[in-house]
Amino acid sequence: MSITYLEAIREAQARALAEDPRVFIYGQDVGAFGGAFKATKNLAQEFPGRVIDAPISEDAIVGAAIGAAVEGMRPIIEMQFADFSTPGFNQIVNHAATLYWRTQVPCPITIRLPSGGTSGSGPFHSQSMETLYAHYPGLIVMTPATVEDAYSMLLEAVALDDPVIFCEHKLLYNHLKAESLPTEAVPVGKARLARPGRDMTIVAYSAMVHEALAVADELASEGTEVEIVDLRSIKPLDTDTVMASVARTGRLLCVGESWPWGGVTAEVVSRVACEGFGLLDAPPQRLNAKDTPVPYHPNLWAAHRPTARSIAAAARRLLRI
Amino acid sequence: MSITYLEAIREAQARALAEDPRVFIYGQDVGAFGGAFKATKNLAQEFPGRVIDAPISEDAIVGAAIGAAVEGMRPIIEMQFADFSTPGFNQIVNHAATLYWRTQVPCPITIRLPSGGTSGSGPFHSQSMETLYAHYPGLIVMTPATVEDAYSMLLEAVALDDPVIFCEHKLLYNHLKAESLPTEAVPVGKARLARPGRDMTIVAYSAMVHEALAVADELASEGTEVEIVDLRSIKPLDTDTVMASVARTGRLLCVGESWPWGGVTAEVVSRVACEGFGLLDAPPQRLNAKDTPVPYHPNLWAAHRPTARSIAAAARRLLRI
Amino acid sequence: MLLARTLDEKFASLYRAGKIHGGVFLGRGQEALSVAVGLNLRKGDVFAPLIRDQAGRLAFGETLLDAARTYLGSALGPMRGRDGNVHRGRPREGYLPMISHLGAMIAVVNGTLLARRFKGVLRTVGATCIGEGATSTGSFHEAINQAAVEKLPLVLVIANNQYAYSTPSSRQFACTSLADRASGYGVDAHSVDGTELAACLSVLAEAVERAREGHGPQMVVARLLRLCGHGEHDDASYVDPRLKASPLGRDCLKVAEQNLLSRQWADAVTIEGWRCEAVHKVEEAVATALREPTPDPYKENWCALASKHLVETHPEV
Amino acid sequence: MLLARTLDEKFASLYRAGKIHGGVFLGRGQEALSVAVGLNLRKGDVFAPLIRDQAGRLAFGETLLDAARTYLGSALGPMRGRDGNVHRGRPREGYLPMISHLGAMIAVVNGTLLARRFKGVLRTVGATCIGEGATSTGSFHEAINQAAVEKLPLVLVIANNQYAYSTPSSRQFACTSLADRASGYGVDAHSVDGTELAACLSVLAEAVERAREGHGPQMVVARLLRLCGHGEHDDASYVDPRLKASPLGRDCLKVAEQNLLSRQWADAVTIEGWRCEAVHKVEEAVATALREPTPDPYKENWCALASKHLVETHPEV
Ligand SMILES: Cc1ncc(C[n+]2csc(CCOP(=O)(O)OP(=O)(O)O)c2C)c(N)n1
Ligand SMILES: Cc1ncc(C[n+]2csc(CCOP(=O)(O)OP(=O)(O)O)c2C)c(N)n1
Ligand SMILES: [Mg+2]
Ligand SMILES: [Mg+2]
Repeated sequence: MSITYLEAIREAQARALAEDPRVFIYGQDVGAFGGAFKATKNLAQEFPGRVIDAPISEDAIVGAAIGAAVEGMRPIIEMQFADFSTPGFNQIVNHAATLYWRTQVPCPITIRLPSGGTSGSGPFHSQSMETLYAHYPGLIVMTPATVEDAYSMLLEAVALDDPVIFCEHKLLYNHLKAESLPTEAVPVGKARLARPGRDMTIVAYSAMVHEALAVADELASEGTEVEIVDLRSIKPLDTDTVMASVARTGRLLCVGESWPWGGVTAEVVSRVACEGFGLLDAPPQRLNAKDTPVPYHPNLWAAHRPTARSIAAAARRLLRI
Repeated sequence: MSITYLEAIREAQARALAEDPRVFIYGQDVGAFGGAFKATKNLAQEFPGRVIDAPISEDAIVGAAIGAAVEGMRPIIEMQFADFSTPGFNQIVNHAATLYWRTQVPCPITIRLPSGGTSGSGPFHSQSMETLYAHYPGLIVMTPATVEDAYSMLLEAVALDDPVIFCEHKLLYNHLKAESLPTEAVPVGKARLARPGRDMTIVAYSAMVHEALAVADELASEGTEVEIVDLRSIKPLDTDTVMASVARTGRLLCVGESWPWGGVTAEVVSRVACEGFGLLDAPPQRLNAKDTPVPYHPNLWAAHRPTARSIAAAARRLLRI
Repeated sequence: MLLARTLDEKFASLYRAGKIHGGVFLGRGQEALSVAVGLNLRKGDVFAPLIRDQAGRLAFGETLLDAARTYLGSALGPMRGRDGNVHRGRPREGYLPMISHLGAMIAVVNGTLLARRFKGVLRTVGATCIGEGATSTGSFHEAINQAAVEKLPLVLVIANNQYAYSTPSSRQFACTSLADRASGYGVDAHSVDGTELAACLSVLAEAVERAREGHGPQMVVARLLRLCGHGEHDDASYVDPRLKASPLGRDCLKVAEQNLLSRQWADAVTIEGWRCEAVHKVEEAVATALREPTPDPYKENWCALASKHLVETHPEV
Repeated sequence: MLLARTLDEKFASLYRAGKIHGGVFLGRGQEALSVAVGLNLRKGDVFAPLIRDQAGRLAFGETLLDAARTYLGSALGPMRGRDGNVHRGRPREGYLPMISHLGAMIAVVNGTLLARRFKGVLRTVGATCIGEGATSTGSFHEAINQAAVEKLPLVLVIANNQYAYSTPSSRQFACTSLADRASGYGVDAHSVDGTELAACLSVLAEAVERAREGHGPQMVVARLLRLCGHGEHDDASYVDPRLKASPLGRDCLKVAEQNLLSRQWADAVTIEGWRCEAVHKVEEAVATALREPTPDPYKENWCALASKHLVETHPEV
């Protein structure tokens, strides 16, 4: 048996629905149709009345989820694309994220964002929005890079008492496969050592973990051992694991698929610079997408985001310093 | 004669309206009423038909500004509070910010955001949203800290061919005064040395510049000379001026009023760490607001944001390292 | 509504005395409408009031002390000084605390009603109030349409008080009456003169009843005039004097009193007694709140997550 | 509309052949409505089409080459490979390129009309199209209300094609007809059978004319059925067969042809000739676009600002 990242997301939702009567799913085309990416395939049939098609009203979708959560439900919201969460942005950051702090009443909603670039998708179906949501207090932001994490973190997202932004990468949906679903998992908030190495640390998350792993393979054949830290969740961000890795390697390259101003790479690098300055044998480095919208054409798209190639170049440069 | 930060904003708009027939102002209560903060006082009377009251429709307000800009106008949008730009977020980041890149047709709109915390305003009338807008490609983000900059940068914002997010700090509106309006100005994109010093650099922007200046006074009396860099615009961010200062002082503390995850302090610190690692004699440091919504009560509010007191403590600690 | 007016006036005078941090927003002229909403709801119903709903809040069961504590920043209030003035509620009791972004509460009420449907809780309704200005928000539209599609027992009360801050209705919408919007959503509409308590009570009773009986969302549109500034910082000098002189400009409280007197349901002495009682209660609540501790930043846990183990710690200074 | 259908079909076959990156979205069944919009606009008017408006685009003056270049990612197209498929336009010519976020174009059209009013340019109109699903967005509401308040010459064309992706209209709104929304905004409403070209032409002519004459926003609601998947990746197996069999399910192109034939305005041979000509033109445009260079990332300036001097440079790797 083999299971994809996308199937893992479906299975996690099926299990959450089966085990917890408080769970329901709400989003555009998630019902009988099974969702734009089929992440809710057959769930409406298996759980009648609990997987609900929404109008094209992201603000009201999130708003209703908040109200349901106040009443003790645990809604899972699917945005059709991460990019379309902007009309729901206000309810997410100003309502869901502030509710617990203001009232001590938890707001357990999970918002699934099909994220990240795929070739030919263009500026409005490719965005990585984790930075925006991580900036606001009151939200947890998960960025699973593996089939196992897609499954176990989504279950944990639903179980947590806080609003969770669940960034699932569209490029991994069907390409990434595992043998089976995990039976146990690293808890949310802990990063994962995706590959041990002693010469430098690459910190990555979501799809970029796989680009980084390819680089590690490549550099290994040249005798360089790259350690890869998969952040898993970017808020909370597991600074300890990052720091421990940098303590071993002395060199840090942080890679993100989002835009260069601010974001995960800025946060990771500045934490290490502030709190682990003495661990660094060389200046830390960042690699991000370019500072333009995500281009439509595959030629441009491939050059816009970091890839194994550009990561390898950055890694080699860092090793030379 | 003496002029406040708020009056400077009004005067800049009056001048823009007078000098350029393409300029108009659109926003809630900006007309006869003169705006919630009186930043457009008398402008509707002085420029009949060019200062227009909008319905409570931030999405449509920004949308209309984009359309007008396409037709060659230069709209100035007032959001009643920065916090209320969230319903207009989508049009700003996905439409205004992408238009030039997609079509080569410029989108010259200025969006004024009355920003930042004031005592007793609470979670929804206190936000600093510069980080969000700086993350997206295609926007310029200005954060004036002085009366002179409020005036000259707003004029430059209107003159620029790109969408500008103009973050004006509400706390400075009436407190900050200057003798007169400037006749020349540092161009946008350049930071300003707000105070020279040799022992450490504090990088700040907007209202935090004044907290930092107070700290510099305090430490000067103890014999420590703090250099203060006022970023003026956070995108573009003048890395050169920051780097030159750190080259002189060897020590960097970056202060921001926004939340701790990501943001200006992360961007500044990580740029210095990546590109100016060798200039640092001690780990760089950041100081941000706490990671909760902005509290209503003055007691909590004063402890939530960085103040001269907490900045001084951070500066002293950094000097001891 | 007398109690609400008395409390509002107390807040206004505390504001003038510099005793209140931030803004003060009154319901002056809107008490009849607001109280009619609160009175027609039952325990178990959901209520999401807005800035001018002191009367509805009290009628729904808010205590004077909750209101005073929030306005005065007592650490013991429901918002513990984290949020203030009209931004208060007790979600566990079906009393939702507004966020400032106009239009945002409607969909949240929808969500509570959806949850009840899931849980099989029947015959509860959710009511929320909004000004005519906020009908221009996208949130308003998405939420009422959502309620209509789900046929939720939502009562959406629109107070057309002629102004949104300084903006007259003519700059806010171009339809004859906002009630004309109802058919475009497929929901029921009710119009009412918001200066007449009796009319408000009966129209709200009908709207709430119809929602409870399963007839789907009910939109109530009331005509009235805001008899105060937008907030107490605003002198409202822009309000058209003709509107003030028109029937819309009548004070619903005075109208109600006149009614009581003319129908001889109460005499002047009784009413004066009620007034004294209201003042007394309000003074008591305010005095209590004023004596109470304000929030202590050193005791504050600065923690926005319920999952305490996932809170990030930032280097202390 | 024949040309649009032919072009759409070409794109569909290129998609099946794996020659197109990303999605392909057809206007099948909506050509009569769409072409009626384009044909009733003049040079100087503004048009913001949506995903199913190939016919309207061509009628408004888009060249086949612009369409082919954008779908095929030619570096010479109006979007130069930065954006693709239906996301194309030439703002300088009043032809606005849609962003994907539904509802966002309406307010932008309003803005162009406001600008013309400022500039004293009279008697131009702005038209934009939208699906019934997108009427549920807050953007739709804010923008049509804005147009009504400003009394702008906006023509808002709603194609109720019964589905938004897989979602039937019953899950999208609860009113009888979307035209019932018009009175709630104070705008004129026009309803039309979208399968009948002649009806579309005359209704759009009237709506555009009324807007041009200063009667404010005009809402046109057309009934029809999407005769394809949401995109070419979608087999639309969820579409109710009864709808397909109903008058809504008629193919507007076939209906128009039948009409021509039965009225003897054209015979089968003539129509076949038109078809051949359309195929020829489409093949030519596609062949040209296919021969052209694709964008070169090394020549790309990666610059999102018009103010080149303010572009941030990031350390090169
Ligand atoms: C989305 C949003 N934009 C702007 C504001 C600022 N604002 C607060 S109250 C108000 C006027 C509200 O008018 P209306 O809805 O008529 O209510 P009223 O004050 O008349 O009761 C405005 C513009 C806001 N709270 N939310
Ligand atoms: C704000 C927003 N949410 C979701 C989407 C995803 N989406 C693209 S097209 C579509 C369905 C549109 O349906 P309708 O408006 O009826 O137009 P049609 O496709 O039927 O022509 C959806 C949900 C989007 N583009 N924008
Ligand atoms: Mg009002
Ligand atoms: Mg449709």
